[in-house]
Amino acid sequence: MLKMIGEMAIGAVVLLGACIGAISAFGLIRLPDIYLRSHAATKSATVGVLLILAAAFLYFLLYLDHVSVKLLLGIVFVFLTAPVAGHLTGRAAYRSGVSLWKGSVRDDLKQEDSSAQGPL
Amino acid sequence: MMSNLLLLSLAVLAAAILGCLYRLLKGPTVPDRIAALDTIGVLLLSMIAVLCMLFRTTAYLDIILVIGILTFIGTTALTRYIERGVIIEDGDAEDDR
Amino acid sequence: MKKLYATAKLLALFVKELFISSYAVILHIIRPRLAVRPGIFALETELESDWEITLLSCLICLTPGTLTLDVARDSRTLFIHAMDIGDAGLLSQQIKGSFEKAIMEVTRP
Amino acid sequence: MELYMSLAIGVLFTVGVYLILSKSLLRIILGTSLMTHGIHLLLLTMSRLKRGAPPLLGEEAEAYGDPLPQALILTSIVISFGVTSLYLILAYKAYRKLGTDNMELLRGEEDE
Amino acid sequence: MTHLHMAILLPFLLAAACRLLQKLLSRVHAGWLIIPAPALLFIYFVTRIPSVQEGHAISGRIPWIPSLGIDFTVYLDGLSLLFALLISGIGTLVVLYSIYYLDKRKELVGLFYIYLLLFMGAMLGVVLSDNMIVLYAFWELTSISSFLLIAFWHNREKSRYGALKSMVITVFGGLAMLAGFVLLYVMTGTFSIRAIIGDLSAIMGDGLFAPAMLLILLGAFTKSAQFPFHIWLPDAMEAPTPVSAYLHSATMVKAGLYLVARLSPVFSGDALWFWSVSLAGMVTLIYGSYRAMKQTDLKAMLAYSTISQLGLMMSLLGLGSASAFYSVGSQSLLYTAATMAAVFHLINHAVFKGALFMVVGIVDHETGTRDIRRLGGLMSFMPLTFSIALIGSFSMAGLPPFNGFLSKEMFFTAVLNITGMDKLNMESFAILFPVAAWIASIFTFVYSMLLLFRTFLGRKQPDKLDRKPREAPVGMLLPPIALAVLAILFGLFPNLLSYSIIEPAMAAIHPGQLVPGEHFVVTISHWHGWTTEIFMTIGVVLAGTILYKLHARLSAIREPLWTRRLTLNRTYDEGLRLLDTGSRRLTNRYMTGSIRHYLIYIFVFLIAAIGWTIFRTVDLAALHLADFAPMSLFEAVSMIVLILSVIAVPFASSRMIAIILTGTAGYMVTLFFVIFRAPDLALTQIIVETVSVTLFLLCFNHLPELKREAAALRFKLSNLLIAVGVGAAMTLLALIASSERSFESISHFFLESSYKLAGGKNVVNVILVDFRGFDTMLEILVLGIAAFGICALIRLQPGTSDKQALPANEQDNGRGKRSRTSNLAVRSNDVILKTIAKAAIVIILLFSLYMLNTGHNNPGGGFIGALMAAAALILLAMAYGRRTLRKVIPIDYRVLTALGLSVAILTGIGSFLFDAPFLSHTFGYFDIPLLGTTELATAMLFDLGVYMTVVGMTMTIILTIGRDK
Amino acid sequence: MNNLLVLPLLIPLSTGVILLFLKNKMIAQRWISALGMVLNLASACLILYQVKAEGIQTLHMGGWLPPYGIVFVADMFAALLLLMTSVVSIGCLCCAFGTVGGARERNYFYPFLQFLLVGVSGSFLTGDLFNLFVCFEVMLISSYALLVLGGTRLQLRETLKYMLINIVSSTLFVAAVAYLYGTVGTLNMADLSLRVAEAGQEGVLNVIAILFLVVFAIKAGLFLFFWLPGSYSAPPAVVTALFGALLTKVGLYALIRTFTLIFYHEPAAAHSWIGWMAGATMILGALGAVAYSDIGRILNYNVIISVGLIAFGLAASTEESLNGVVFYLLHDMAAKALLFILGGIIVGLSGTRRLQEMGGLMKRCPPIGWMFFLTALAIAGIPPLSGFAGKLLLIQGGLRAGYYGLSAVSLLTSLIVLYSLLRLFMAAFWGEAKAQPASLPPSSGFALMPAAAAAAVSTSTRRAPASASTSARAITLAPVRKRLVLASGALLLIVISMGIGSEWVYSFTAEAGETLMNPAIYIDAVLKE
Ligand code: NA
Ligand code: NA
Repeated sequence: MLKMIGEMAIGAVVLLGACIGAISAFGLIRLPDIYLRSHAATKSATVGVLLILAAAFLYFLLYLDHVSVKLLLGIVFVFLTAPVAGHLTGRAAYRSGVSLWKGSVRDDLKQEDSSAQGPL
Repeated sequence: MMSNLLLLSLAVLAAAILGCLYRLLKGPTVPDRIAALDTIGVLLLSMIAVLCMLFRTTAYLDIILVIGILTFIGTTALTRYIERGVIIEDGDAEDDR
Repeated sequence: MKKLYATAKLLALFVKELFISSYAVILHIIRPRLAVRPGIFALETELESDWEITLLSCLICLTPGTLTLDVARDSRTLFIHAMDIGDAGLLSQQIKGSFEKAIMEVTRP
Repeated sequence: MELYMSLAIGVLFTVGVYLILSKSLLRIILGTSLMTHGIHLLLLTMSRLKRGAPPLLGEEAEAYGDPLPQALILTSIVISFGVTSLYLILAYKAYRKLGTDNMELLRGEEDE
Repeated sequence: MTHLHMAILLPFLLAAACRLLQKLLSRVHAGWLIIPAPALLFIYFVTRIPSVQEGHAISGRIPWIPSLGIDFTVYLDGLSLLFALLISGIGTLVVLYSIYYLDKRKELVGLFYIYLLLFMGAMLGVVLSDNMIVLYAFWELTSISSFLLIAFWHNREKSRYGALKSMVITVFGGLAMLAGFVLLYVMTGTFSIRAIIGDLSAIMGDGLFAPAMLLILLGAFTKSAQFPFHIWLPDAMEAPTPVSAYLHSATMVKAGLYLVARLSPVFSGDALWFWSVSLAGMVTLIYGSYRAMKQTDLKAMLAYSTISQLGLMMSLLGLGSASAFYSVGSQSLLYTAATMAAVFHLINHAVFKGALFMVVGIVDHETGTRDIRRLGGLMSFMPLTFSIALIGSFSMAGLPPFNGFLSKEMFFTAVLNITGMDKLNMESFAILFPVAAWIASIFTFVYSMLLLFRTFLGRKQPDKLDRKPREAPVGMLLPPIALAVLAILFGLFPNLLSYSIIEPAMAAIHPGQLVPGEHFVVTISHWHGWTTEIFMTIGVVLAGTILYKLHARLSAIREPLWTRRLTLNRTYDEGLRLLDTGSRRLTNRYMTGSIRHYLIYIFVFLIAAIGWTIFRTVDLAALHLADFAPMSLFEAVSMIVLILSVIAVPFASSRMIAIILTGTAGYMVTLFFVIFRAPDLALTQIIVETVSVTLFLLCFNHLPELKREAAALRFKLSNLLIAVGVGAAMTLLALIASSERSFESISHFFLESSYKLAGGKNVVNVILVDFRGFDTMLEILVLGIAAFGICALIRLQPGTSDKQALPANEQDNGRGKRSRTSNLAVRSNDVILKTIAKAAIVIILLFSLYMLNTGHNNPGGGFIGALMAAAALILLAMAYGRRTLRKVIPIDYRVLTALGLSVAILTGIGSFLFDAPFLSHTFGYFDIPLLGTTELATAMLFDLGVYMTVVGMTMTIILTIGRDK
Repeated sequence: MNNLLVLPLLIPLSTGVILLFLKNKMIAQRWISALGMVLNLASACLILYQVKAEGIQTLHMGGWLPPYGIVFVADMFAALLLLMTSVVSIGCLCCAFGTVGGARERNYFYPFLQFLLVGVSGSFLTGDLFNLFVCFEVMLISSYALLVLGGTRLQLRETLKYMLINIVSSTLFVAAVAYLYGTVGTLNMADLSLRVAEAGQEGVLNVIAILFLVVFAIKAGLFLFFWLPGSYSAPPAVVTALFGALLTKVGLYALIRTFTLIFYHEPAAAHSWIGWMAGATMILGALGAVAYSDIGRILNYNVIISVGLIAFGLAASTEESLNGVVFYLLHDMAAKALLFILGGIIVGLSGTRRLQEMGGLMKRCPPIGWMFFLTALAIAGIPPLSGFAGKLLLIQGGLRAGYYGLSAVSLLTSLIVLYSLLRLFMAAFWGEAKAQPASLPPSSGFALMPAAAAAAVSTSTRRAPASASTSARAITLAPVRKRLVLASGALLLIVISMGIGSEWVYSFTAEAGETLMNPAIYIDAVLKE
């Protein structure tokens, strides 16, 4: 019985994670420019995958008596690299000249660039 | 019961991947595609984790980390490439610490 | 010991922010009409070492709604893309008040 | 399952061959890699998809999948990886030097 | 090794030593060094006459390829002796003649004599060999040496033309003859002619008998220049005249006659043989003599004359075979008269034709021309030569008292005899033979007279000659004088030859017509009374004289156009030209250079072959599709995604999409690996797929965007049709193969013994590094070679500049944009990436080592571990640059690759130390402090080799590509 | 268990790896390559000796018994091919020194050469079908590298095509292995033979046999030879010599092995296909050989003709014809290598590949002329040179088996071979020397010596007064020329002695043929230890 509830809980967490992933994918489709899409992609997916991996870790720990170092390592790795990936994508977009969505209200980086352009 | 939940999650994840595929193919800019790829990688990795639970095996757990690593390196490489035209530069510019 | 405590606090702060802003971003995404005013703002930071700056940037990145676009060459300024910029000054203050302080508590004696 | 796998293999081969017969070097190379996927799935299908456990003896199971085709596929993957890399670089160099990626233009009767 | 063997080998040995001798005695004309050989041989063969006459054949055997029934068996009987005497006798005279004919200061006489000696040896080999294969070998050698001699003045276009022509035709015949020989062998099991003659029962009635005969005749006819294969002989006259005299009149061209005579015992008695030999000869006789009349070049005239005379002898041999239709007795002997005539004429022809050739050579040598239109009245300048020519021509024309008269009479006798033959429906056709013979004799008379009178009599035309004619030197005259003397001698005392030469030769040709112990009785006399033959001769002289008178006027009438267009020479030339152009057109038609065409041929062939075989041998209705495993919804969805992404590839509008779709297919395949319980595969596939996609993107970013294939519908449709065909074939085969399983796989062994015998729980890994470790060793070798190949490909560039090869759009590919971005890039700050990379690299490296270590029992292994390590290194390089990478990890990756290969090899070689098979592994459990009980297997060492190689090769490729900008 | 068997593979492998370490030490590379080749020859001789003395030798890789592990099997057929491979490769290596150019040498030419041998030897020795695929790949990837090394336009273009065809055929190869494994569940060839015999070669096995036929036909250039003439004319002649002598032979070997050991049950099916293909190959090859006036193409089509001839023997599959197949294969390896080397020298000497532009070489280099002449005769099958006995056996076997048409075709193609080669001989060596182009266009390939070198050589032969620079070059090139003449002379000597000593050669080939004819001998040796 207890096992069943536990499994249910794990299943639910997994489903939640999957849903968050799906939403982030939805954001990826819906949002208007790469910078906004980046938000959806990086963050929501991270949360989703963390939930799922954590659930998996728990599942193996509880039901297969298996402490999966690989899974832990995986969680750490995803957690560590996800923000960097977002950062790199955004910067690459900006550096390669992808313009901001027309609804954007401010661009400090542009001023910085143009001010730095001359003396360099 | 749990396996039903897991299967449902798989379906949701698969749908999410399809969505990303749309962005991947549609673009319009290269960074869009990179973001889409990155997300696909992460979703795929989640999918493998779910499959592991479903099959009650630890055999595929390595794949999770592998996908994570590849996604990261792939993203890094691609962004480098569109930013600078090369992936591996010769060395640090002096003024770049 | 104090460090450990500071770290735990940073972690807790982060998890809180993570979920709150996740919720916010998700709401933005699934709302039928897109009601955001995105933009890029500069954030002057007092942090110095690579690790500190990296940590801050990562936290900013991980926190939904904000994304570190670039770091100035002197590592003094972070350029941050925000999903809903509202008042940039306020956002800067928020970040400096929460993350920057927490990081300094961890890294500096 | 074998039926559908066979169909999938057929599709991989069909598209692979179709691409190989086109003019563009890129399509041709993509065609070869689709065909390679095809034979790997074929090897797998030929190992009787009996759905045993993965051939890891650590995992307790009544039946294991056929490990031999897996080993063969691995070897084949690695080899075709090597060959494909070489072919890619060759294609790249050839394009730089010959100035075209249209294989129909590379007949080469003119300078013999 | 008998004397006969030595006789054959002597010319070859001398040829080999010729160069040396010439060097030692450089002042002497090489001919003087050579001439002892044929002379010696002639003397030797003369001394053999008595014993052969007694019926004691000489034989000897040197084994060559006994297993194939091929021995160097020599056999000297009457027939061989006749030819051997001709070869060595005429050979001596020809060499003597050539010493004066070829100027040693102007010509490469050494080479000439080497060729000539080769020919002499080969010709002796032909007539002395009993083994058909050895005979064939010498036969071809005569063709080759003839080829070399004809082209002796190879700067002349016509010499080369004539040489190739003779080679092609005679070798063609030789090959046909070989086929005939092999057919005889297939029937009888022996290559020995004597053995076959000894037991004819094996071949009688065999279906292969007639083909064998015809094929062999083809060989004989081409060699002996029988119509229509004679066309090479006139062109062979480009050879120096001694060669023409020797090869192309006295000896080589008679090899065909020899062959027919030699195999008469085998084939005679068969109607086909009789008809083909006698008719071919008769046609050649008439045709050759007619054409000879038409020639204006003395040598060409002699060439056609030779053709016609060869036809004469050939037909005589055919007529002689009529005797085989009768049992031993007088009637049988009646027809052997033809054979007798053939043998006698063989000698006579060699004598008078040899003399005439030498005369022509003298004329050519002294006047510089052979054209009878420019010659005339030479009698006064060269009386001796004229005398010889007179004797030779009269003999050739068949006038008494010269030897040619006798053999011509015998020829008439033979053709008249045949009218009395009562077999083979001879009654209706037989009259053709005497009529044809008579007409041909008239022609012969005419050209003989033309030859003599147009050259030596009539108006002198010194103005048309290059130099003033004078008598030839004595040495040059001596050989033709000798031959002329013989012509008279044999004419006056024909029986000089009867007992010693002709009778034994006939005995060899007709062994069946003799009761053992007896011999033919040959007596040749001049006068038989007023027989039909003598009237025929008178008729010949009368008609010939008239024709000669008319000749000048007749030849003024030009030949009709159609005969000139349809000549055989034209046929040969046009045939070769047709072969050239036709083959070029055909070959160019399918060898287009287009790889697509080649692939289409291959695929069409594949589809046809497989389709046909399936259609023929497989019952498609009996497939057991029901036994297949079921499919779940998830799998169905995955499969649909796979199929959709694959089908979408051809429709992709940009290269990026095409590559990504292909990559998607690859990842879906990975998913199937997971579904079908193959973790190692999934791991490897996903890494390899990623690396491949990256490589694709990198390499093809430089290539132009995909254009819609601007191709005709037909192009696409044919592609589609073929593609569907191949796909369908693969699917069908897969279905058939998976429903027709009759055996348990050998895999159970691996599952059972992986842990027990090889100490690993990951069976796939154990197979890779142990059970089939050898595959893996070669597999990493492939990777290594690929890496070094890529290096070489990128580094090795020929010095030519290829700027113009690049299309314009490539050269300034986004230059402007790039410069802007790189400008910006200089000012970026990578602090985030660099910092995180440090941690990530540590994690990846740890994971890599873990993979390497755990591979034997869990998914993973050297290959995957290595790719992970490479990933870490690449990350390092990306974040910090190449220089830092080199500083942190100072390894030459090419050396690392080589080292890895070495480790793998050494692991294999290590087993030699324990006298175990290559690549044997051992394993054991050891207690190691800190780690506890640990399993160590040498297989892991092997895996380490794999690991190093793959790291090395991956890094080599990546860094090399990165540098090529 | 006989570890000796791995040596023909291990020696070139180790040599190649050692060479990889010796980056730019060219002299050392040459010496070590040569040493490796000589050792290889020695090991091949030893193996041949053992096989002759003790019968078929086997080696179980890693000690795993067949049918589970990979097994190396040396029967007489394999041993003979190994021996000839090592001989030919020594010849080609000697010619490679100083002629392939320093740039190629520095870019791993010698290691690639060794690795090519690894693949070739492995293919001959392995008794495992999948391992055969792997060995093929080793051979092929080395051949890609050797083909493209130099990077001229011609090479790049032709390598693209060559690689594509081979990728396709390798894919089909694996597919065929997969089908076969799926049907009978094993990979060891002897075991396959048993199981195929038990299952009966009807139905699906017949189809699989055809698939194998297609695969090996592509590799061997049997009927599906379209890729061959183009790609073989791209690299330098030494490389083409090796390819012509070895690569198509490996394809033929695989064809012969599979269709005598595994799929020998239904001659009506696969063997009649082979027969038709052999005939078409000979005819098309012969037409191709007379169609062109480009020396490279003429020689390449000659390769194709011999493939057809050998396949004809396989189609007939009588004891005689199989003996002939072995004999002819051996002859053809040596003779073709020699032919290509000589062809390369001709192109180098005359500075052109077109017959119309050549001439008069006999005055400049008589030894080469006579060697070419003899080689032409040998290839045309003129006795007593090496081509004869094999051809005779093939024709005997063919006629005995009732293949009259094919026998006729093979005899006629002999004539065309002779015609095409003699035409080449006459054009190149006889007549007057033509005005020479200053140097070969860079895209032409195939020359064994650059034209400048050749000019120097001819200068040195004529002893004409030469400018200082030419004579200096002549001095450096004289050893090259001497080595080329020596190497081709040695190969020619082999061709001649194989012909004269046919009986001795036959004592080996007959044993090989017997094993091919009776698969049981092979199977017993492999499976019953
Ligand atoms: Na992310
Ligand atoms: Na592994």
